[in-house]
Amino acid sequence: MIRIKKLVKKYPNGFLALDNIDLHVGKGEFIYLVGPSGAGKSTLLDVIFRSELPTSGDIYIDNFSLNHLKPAQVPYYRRNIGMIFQDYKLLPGRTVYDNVAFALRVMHYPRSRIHRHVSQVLELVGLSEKVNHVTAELSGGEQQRICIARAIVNNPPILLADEPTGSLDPETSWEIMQLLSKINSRQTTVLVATHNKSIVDDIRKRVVVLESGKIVRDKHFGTYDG
Amino acid sequence: MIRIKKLVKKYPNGFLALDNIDLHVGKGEFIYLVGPSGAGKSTLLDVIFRSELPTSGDIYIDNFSLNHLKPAQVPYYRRNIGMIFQDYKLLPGRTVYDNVAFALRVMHYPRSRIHRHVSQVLELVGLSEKVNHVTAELSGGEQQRICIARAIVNNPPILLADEPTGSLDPETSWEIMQLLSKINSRQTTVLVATHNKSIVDDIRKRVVVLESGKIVRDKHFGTYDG
Amino acid sequence: MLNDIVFFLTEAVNGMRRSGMMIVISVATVTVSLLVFGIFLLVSVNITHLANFMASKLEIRVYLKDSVGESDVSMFRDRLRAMPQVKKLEYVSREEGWKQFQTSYPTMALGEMITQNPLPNSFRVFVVDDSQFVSFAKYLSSIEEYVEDVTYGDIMAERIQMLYRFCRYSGYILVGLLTMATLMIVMNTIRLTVIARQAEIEIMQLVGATNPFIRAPFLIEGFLIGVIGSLLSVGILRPMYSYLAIEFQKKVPFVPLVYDPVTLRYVYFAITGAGIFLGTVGAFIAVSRTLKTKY
Amino acid sequence: MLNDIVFFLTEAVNGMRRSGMMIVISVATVTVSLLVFGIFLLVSVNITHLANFMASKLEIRVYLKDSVGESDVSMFRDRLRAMPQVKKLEYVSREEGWKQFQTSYPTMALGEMITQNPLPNSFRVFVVDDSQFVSFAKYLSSIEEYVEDVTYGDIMAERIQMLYRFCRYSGYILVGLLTMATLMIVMNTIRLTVIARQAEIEIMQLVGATNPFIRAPFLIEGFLIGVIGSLLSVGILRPMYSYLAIEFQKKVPFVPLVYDPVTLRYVYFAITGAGIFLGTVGAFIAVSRTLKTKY
Ligand SMILES: Nc1ncnc2c1ncn2[C@@H]1O[C@H](COP(=O)(O)OP(=O)(O)OP(=O)(O)O)[C@@H](O)[C@H]1O
Ligand SMILES: Nc1ncnc2c1ncn2[C@@H]1O[C@H](COP(=O)(O)OP(=O)(O)OP(=O)(O)O)[C@@H](O)[C@H]1O
Ligand SMILES: [Mg+2]
Ligand SMILES: [Mg+2]
Repeated sequence: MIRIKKLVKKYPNGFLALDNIDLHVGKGEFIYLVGPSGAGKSTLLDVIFRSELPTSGDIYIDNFSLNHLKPAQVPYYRRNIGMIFQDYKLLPGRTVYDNVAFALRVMHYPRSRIHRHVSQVLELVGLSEKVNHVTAELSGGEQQRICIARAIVNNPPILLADEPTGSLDPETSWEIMQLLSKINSRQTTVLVATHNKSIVDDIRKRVVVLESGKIVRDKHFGTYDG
Repeated sequence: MIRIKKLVKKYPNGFLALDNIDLHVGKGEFIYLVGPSGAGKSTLLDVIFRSELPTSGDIYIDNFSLNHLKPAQVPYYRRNIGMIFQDYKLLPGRTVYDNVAFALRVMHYPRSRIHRHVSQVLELVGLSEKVNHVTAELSGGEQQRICIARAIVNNPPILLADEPTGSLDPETSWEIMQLLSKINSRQTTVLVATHNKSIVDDIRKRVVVLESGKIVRDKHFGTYDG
Repeated sequence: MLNDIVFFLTEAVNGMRRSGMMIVISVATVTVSLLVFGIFLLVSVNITHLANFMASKLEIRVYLKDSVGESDVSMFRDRLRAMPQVKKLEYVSREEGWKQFQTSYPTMALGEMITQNPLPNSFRVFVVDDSQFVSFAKYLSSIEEYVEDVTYGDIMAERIQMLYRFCRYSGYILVGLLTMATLMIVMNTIRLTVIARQAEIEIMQLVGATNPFIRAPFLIEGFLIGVIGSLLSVGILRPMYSYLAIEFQKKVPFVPLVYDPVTLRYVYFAITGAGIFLGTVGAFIAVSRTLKTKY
Repeated sequence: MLNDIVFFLTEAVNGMRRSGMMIVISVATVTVSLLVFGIFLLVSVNITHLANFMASKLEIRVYLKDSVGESDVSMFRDRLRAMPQVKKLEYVSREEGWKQFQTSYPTMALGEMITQNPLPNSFRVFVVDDSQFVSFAKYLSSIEEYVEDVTYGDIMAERIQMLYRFCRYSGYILVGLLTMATLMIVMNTIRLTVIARQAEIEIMQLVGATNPFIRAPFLIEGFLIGVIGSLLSVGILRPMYSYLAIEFQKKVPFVPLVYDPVTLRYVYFAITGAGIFLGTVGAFIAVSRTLKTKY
């Protein structure tokens, strides 16, 4: 599904965030991306999501090299990827409903289908009651769950989750991870960058450890520490 | 140090976020504030920090009622409180150094003292290398640590930490919590709203559990679950 | 498609509500700058009108030779009339001329002293294109078989002509400058409102919105700002001009202001058109610059 | 304190660098609107100047009775000179008057027919305050012991006077409107740049900054925007005006434009002052509104 070859990302200020990454993610796989703060987890997800351009190297999605992606195709490409942003990136001043619906509106879904999908997904993340609240009126964890809802609302084949439980209590975190597992079990490829040791250790999956921009460990059915 | 009496916070949209809270925090105490997403932890800290006004009830700081605080006094009041915001609230477009130094500049510290303090505190949170980076160029965990550095740089007598380890890996989280403990041991009153079960369970302190705006449990030397 | 249009419209309206003060401020700025633009237009229309009016008063006086008889006069009249430059023609017999001269200089007791009328017959000639006024006068004086002399208030005529041109050119320059100024101010204002929502636009890009999809509500918003701004400015300008025009007519009745509703309507249309055009184009440019990404 | 000032200055400059495009745009808007303001000022200064000039050409011709002898003439001259309304006085003897009349109407063979000079002696009187021109002329004609008749190009004089007033009033109204327009545009522009940084201001409040502390760099920024904008606009306006003034002097030499460096310097000072004032005050108002909190 995702093949990453000799990927290097050097930020404009000269910082080398990804240093020669090679990674192969099969279709329907579930991967934890772990590593200390500043290791390059978000950068890797951003490069796959194409919100950052790689400095060199290749990323193939289903054998299509992202190097060949034209700017005008980027929005269509992104619609295949659900991204849970570390900083949520909610549209300011809009309601929970509008934020989630937006991801479907850009795809020209009819109103009734938008309504059905959004209601369902808000139910899943436990925000049905807040549907008409403006996002600024929500708690940190609630905002994070909107972001999750938006990422999964259109059933994308790839899901990139950057610290999806950072603002959630253990119980809600657990539910969200179960949700991601369920989505994964329907052949969605899932990459989760996380610091949540107990979740990584409890819901065992493949664990890729990044450190200073390099993959230092890659273990199926691994734990946070090894 | 902090006495909260019959505190009620109803947001303008009618949502009752804090429902008749009574809480006494002694000088030099360390309290975990836990509870599910949307329980009202951030609201409680905001009301103490006076970035939200209470709907009714009283908050006394050293026997001074915040109800008597005049608008012009608010900045001076806040300088006594280090606040680690859940969403960091870093000044956009500025360097790490400037963000941390700002908290001292408002207090008219001379340049040399600012420099010394900022360098020290950045060392403590492990960001010395990033001192001249713009905050947008940092990872989520790095941004969170700037926020922590800014909150503690002027040694305030009260420290309010809202989810201070949400974006940090377990090891860094541990170090930060040790730092907060050390600060606490120097008679600083510390309130930490957190979801981090392992930290609450490992570094045992008083645990206050909020649920739907009510204090449902308050236990010295408690754990996350009871 | 209809779905999208409804969405874009509600997006635009909601976006404006959300940006609240910002939109109010930018509508105010657009209104004010269109107002200035409109005032300039009205002033320049009036100056042109005034200059035209002054120029239309210019006449060439062609004095005929005494030897030219009645039939020759009418032949010459036909010849003059056939000339394309001639707009109006008026014959002044020597008797009429003398009467006019006497009434023009009532303080001089000329009548008592001058027993014989010294004036020849003449034509008063008004030209079509006053820019050729002087050359045409010179040409007329060269028709020696009929013409004794030609006067055209030499210096005054030339001066009025020049003043006319002066006004016209200054008017062009000013309206040109002001059009550019209005353009810049309106577009800049709208750009500022768009830049303030740059983060929002970036998020939309991240969620898979295509550039046209993001642009549409902003275009509608710019359009609406233009519409509201221009309607407000016309709404202020129209009664203000009517009032001032009436006041001025009372005070300086001989200065011919423009009251012609057709001309005025053109001016108001120009303002509205400019507002709508600048609002929409401003939004387009502003969003396009913000949409430029690194991919 | 010095510490703070240095900080505020660097904050202001860094803030402007960070806001990059926004500051460029607002400087451009300020420049453009001050430019329009300046053009208006220059136009109105010139119109006033022109009107003054036209009015200064107004003269009253006082024809003396034939019975007034040489000594009476000089007595009357002294009397006229003593009047506060009189600016300039010129005696025209009947011989001179006749010569002038003949040269004014060269086409009329008057000299051949009129053997006796029909004109009386006269004074040309120029008044100080042309708004009292007509009433003063009427007063002069009432001095019956000396005065035979008074002419003052009746209608023309009144018209020029009225036109003068017209120009002056329109000038006042326009400059007034434009001052308000400039004020609004500049302040709005600066408000937009401040609103865009509302989040930043709120964070500063959270970190314990007092309102004056937050305001200071914004005031400096507004001041700098005003300074840069006004210097740019004066920098464009000055050479442009010099060039156009020279061009126009070539084309319409008789129209007296304002070249006087002192007057022009006032205009440029006014522009600079307006820019700096509006920038600073605009920033003050903008930040103050944003600073209003709920506590
Ligand atoms: N835009 C940028 N410009 C320059 N450096 C950057 C930029 N974004 C990130 N970095 C640097 O790249 C490194 C990796 O950042 P990244 O966000 O990928 O870390 P991360 O693994 O997601 O960390 P965290 O767990 O704290 O979120 C960090 O050291 C960061 O400072
Ligand atoms: N400005 C606001 N207006 C209206 N409702 C609000 C506002 N801020 C928060 N709320 C609501 O108040 C409740 C408590 O919010 P708060 O941020 O205190 O929760 P929290 O305990 O910090 O949750 P989390 O762990 O997710 O950060 C939430 O249900 C939230 O939706
Ligand atoms: Mg990250
Ligand atoms: Mg919270």
